[in-house]
Amino acid sequence: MLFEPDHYNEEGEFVVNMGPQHPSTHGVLRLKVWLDGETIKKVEPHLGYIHRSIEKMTESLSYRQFIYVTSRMDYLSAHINNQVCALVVEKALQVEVPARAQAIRVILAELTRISSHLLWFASIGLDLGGVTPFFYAFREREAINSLMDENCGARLTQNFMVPGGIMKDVLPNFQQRVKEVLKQFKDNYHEYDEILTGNVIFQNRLKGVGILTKEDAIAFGCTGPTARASGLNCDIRKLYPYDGYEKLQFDEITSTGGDCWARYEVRMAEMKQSVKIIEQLIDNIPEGEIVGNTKKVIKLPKGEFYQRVETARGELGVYIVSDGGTTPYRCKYRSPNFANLSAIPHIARGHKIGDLISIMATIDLIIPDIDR
Amino acid sequence: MHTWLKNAIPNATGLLITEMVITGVILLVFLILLAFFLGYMERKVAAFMEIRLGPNRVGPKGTLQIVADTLKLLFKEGFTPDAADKFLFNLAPGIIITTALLAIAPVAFARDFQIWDINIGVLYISSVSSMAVIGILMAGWSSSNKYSLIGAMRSGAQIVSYELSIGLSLISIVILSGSLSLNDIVESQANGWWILKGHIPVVIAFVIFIIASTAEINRAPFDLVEADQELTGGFNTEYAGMKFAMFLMAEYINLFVVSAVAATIFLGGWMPFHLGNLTGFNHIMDFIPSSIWFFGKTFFIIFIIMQFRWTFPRLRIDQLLNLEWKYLLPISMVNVLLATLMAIMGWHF
Amino acid sequence: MSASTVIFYIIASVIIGGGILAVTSRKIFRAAVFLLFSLIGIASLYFYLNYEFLAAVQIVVYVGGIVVLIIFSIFLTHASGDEMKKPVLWRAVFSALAAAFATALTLLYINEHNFTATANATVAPTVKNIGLQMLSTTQHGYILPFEVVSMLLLAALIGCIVIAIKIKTKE
Amino acid sequence: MFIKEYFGGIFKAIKSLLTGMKLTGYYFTHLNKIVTEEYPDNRATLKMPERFRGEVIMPHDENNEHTCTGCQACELACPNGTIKIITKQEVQADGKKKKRIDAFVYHLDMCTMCNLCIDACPSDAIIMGQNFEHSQYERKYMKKVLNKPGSRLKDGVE
Repeated sequence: MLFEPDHYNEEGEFVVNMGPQHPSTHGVLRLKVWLDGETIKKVEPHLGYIHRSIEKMTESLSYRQFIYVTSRMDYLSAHINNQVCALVVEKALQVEVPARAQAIRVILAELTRISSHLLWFASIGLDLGGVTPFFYAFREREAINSLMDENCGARLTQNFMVPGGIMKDVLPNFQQRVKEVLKQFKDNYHEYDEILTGNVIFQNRLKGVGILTKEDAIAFGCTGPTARASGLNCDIRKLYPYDGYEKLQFDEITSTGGDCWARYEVRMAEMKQSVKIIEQLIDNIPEGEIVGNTKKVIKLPKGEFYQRVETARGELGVYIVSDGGTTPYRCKYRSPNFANLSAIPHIARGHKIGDLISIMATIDLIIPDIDR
Repeated sequence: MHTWLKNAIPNATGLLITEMVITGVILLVFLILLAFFLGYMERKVAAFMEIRLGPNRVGPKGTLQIVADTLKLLFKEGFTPDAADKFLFNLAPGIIITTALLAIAPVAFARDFQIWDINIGVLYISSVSSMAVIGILMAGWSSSNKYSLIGAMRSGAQIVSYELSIGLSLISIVILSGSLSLNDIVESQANGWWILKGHIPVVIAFVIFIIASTAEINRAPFDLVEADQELTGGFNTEYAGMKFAMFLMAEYINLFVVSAVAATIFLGGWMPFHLGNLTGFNHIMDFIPSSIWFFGKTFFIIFIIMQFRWTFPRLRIDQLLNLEWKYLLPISMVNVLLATLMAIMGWHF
Repeated sequence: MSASTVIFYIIASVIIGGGILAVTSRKIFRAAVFLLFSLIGIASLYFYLNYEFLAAVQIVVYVGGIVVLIIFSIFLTHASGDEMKKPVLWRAVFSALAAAFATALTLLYINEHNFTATANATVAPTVKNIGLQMLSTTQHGYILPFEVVSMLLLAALIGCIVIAIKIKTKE
Repeated sequence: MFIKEYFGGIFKAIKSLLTGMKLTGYYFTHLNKIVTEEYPDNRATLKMPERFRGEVIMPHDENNEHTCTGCQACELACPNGTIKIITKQEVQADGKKKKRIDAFVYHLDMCTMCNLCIDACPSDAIIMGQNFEHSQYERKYMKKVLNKPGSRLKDGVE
């Protein structure tokens, strides 16, 4: 025997690497897990397996170009990522975005949110061992993706934003298609409840697992549904409205549980809120221009600019330092997943291996967004 | 057939060996075909439940897909990890498949068609199936992989504890029918299957048996031993090629065995469906061959177990043990008492 | 040599071979597996003698219960993969002597005992029979051994728990 | 009280499990609801939407003429350096030398389909094609020259 297996470290702990290739890490996240039997003693996330230095790349891209790299960060919220970049440029240039462009942006952003949450719903079922919910959720997601495909030109990385508005006007049948998609979603929503939400095994897997208190959520900088499930009001759409969210009626879903079940319920309810937002807008998309008054070559004034949006996973901030040129001097993204990931070692301690899977599934990590 | 062979081969040794070889070949061919069919069935069932089409490329309606898969597995490298205990690593699939094959012996496939009419059939099956855990423990330990080891540890806890409820739920029927022989149990259902005789303990025992045997053969939602999302495949993480295929085959044979046992004990085996005194109806039912009855019932239970897999998420290890020790075991203990009372007092619901 | 004799010798060699390998193997896990083979061999010997009930019980108790417990407790010790040290020579010699002595003793007794074939018909192991025998308090009843065995198993269970439990030292 | 809770829990659990099995059973028996598309078989009917961004193509008319002037606006607009335009001097009929494209090199493997080159093009010489089957065995096949051999600039386009 060339290699004597060394299952235990010096202190008699069982150290297991989960990832970078592991079926439940949704990507190349590596979690080093110290185990005592089945119980987790310590978790240590290791990053950097998919680092593409997007922030550094941005420094050599013009303000029209840098938007589209961000599609590759949180690829499930690609549209919203693009939106924050467009917004920061608009904020710096103080360009007025036409109302039509704003409405379409919001509709597409909320569709992106639904589609992202649907993928999360699909994968949480998959992570906990039930394969079937995956296909039910993907059926609806497919409808949203086809809609994106028709209007934006791509299914996942829509690349539909330009500084000052949107790239093209939507197709004439856009309203009707969105209504169809929403109807399909609402008709099939009860199936999710039947196959997963109501299931006693599923509930027991999530309830009381991975409790993140409100204080911890603030301390770790968690945002999005993860923090809202701990009772933190952190919806950027409410706190710092952009693109006309202030005119829309919707609820910020919060829960006080803080456990995996609360996170699950918050996300499920958020999908319904997104439907509500789209329904308010879809019949009153204003007519008019789709791109505001921007020059062909954009130069930002000297200074620092920050803009944040609410992606499907939390607060995405972009911070740009401009020296007055055509490219940013420095660019920094405050990505939601990085902060949310930092909470995992804390809340996973003392749970079982299976619970780590449910915690990761409900926090809904997108690894490229962590590494960037 | 025995008498015919006896005439053909006068030598006792020759007779024994010939009989053994014939039975073995027939059984192996049957079980390989069965595993093929169950593999295909599982894919189709899963696909239809997941609003998919399932395999439909190889052969008509995809029926040969599983043959293609087998060929693929055959040509894959039978990889043995360097750090593995090679002797045990290669032995484990054999042990698992042998125990799966052994358990099929006393099952009556049709009227008077049985490989081994052992008079303690129920006890034999439960004893042989308890050996399966050894193979899993061996596979998990000898792979020298941490995930496999955790999987093996889980299997030890899981299978040993679920065996109790299986045994107790079988015992309640043994008490009611008064015999350990599978043939006698089938005969005792001539006037109605146990599950339809209206005995409440039997229904409870049936439900417990289905749940516990799903756990015993490591199928979802009790597939903690494999648990791809947690343990990347558990005890069979390191296996590839034909060795992995043997695990897969053993799983399907086990699935068939537990379903066949459930069908025999609770649903009357090859016994046709009879309704009270309706002679005409009963006659029509008798006209259907007994093997069709047996396989019909068996595949009904197989389908239910497959539906479990494609509907439910997986349990957590402590929940799994809670389910056994807090729910199934106490209920089945009370159930056995109830059955005993019924048998003694001659009650009939 | 008839077929049944061949089968008997095959079974016997499995039992003896398994036993010898179990004591000589220097890997504890392998030793447990060889012990398993030996026990399965004994069970098949019972099957060979048409003594099915005992055979099934042998498998349930020893293979399904005891060996699994042994393997499980091997898992719980951390050094399950290590090779054990070679035994000291005088210990090996002593063990061999002890084994030989026990064999001789057993053979002696077997030789002395005059085996007679019973003319009685074999008792069918129906549930009723088994139950009556197990719980009968008459001369050939098994109530006492039954209870003693159950006590033994309980003790084994408790012992396993005691071994497996980790004493938490206060820091 | 405990007994009631215990059995109530069991009852609820079984009910919730049966609800799920009812749903899967429903789909098992309703095969007309299957949503799978049999992809390579439905190539004939599969039509990507008009706006789908599959690759950059350069349309040529029946006279093998395109409208690319070689102004390199797309090359500048591209974030990834996907496009490389190689120009040459061509002698016109009136004897004047004009800049014309020799090769419009397009590296498909670097393209992110962001549509910026199309937006930047002043003469609409390039558009997005709907082809999405790009897989190749070797990387060199991903480098494409968009202008067809022997093609020339359409008259009147400057």
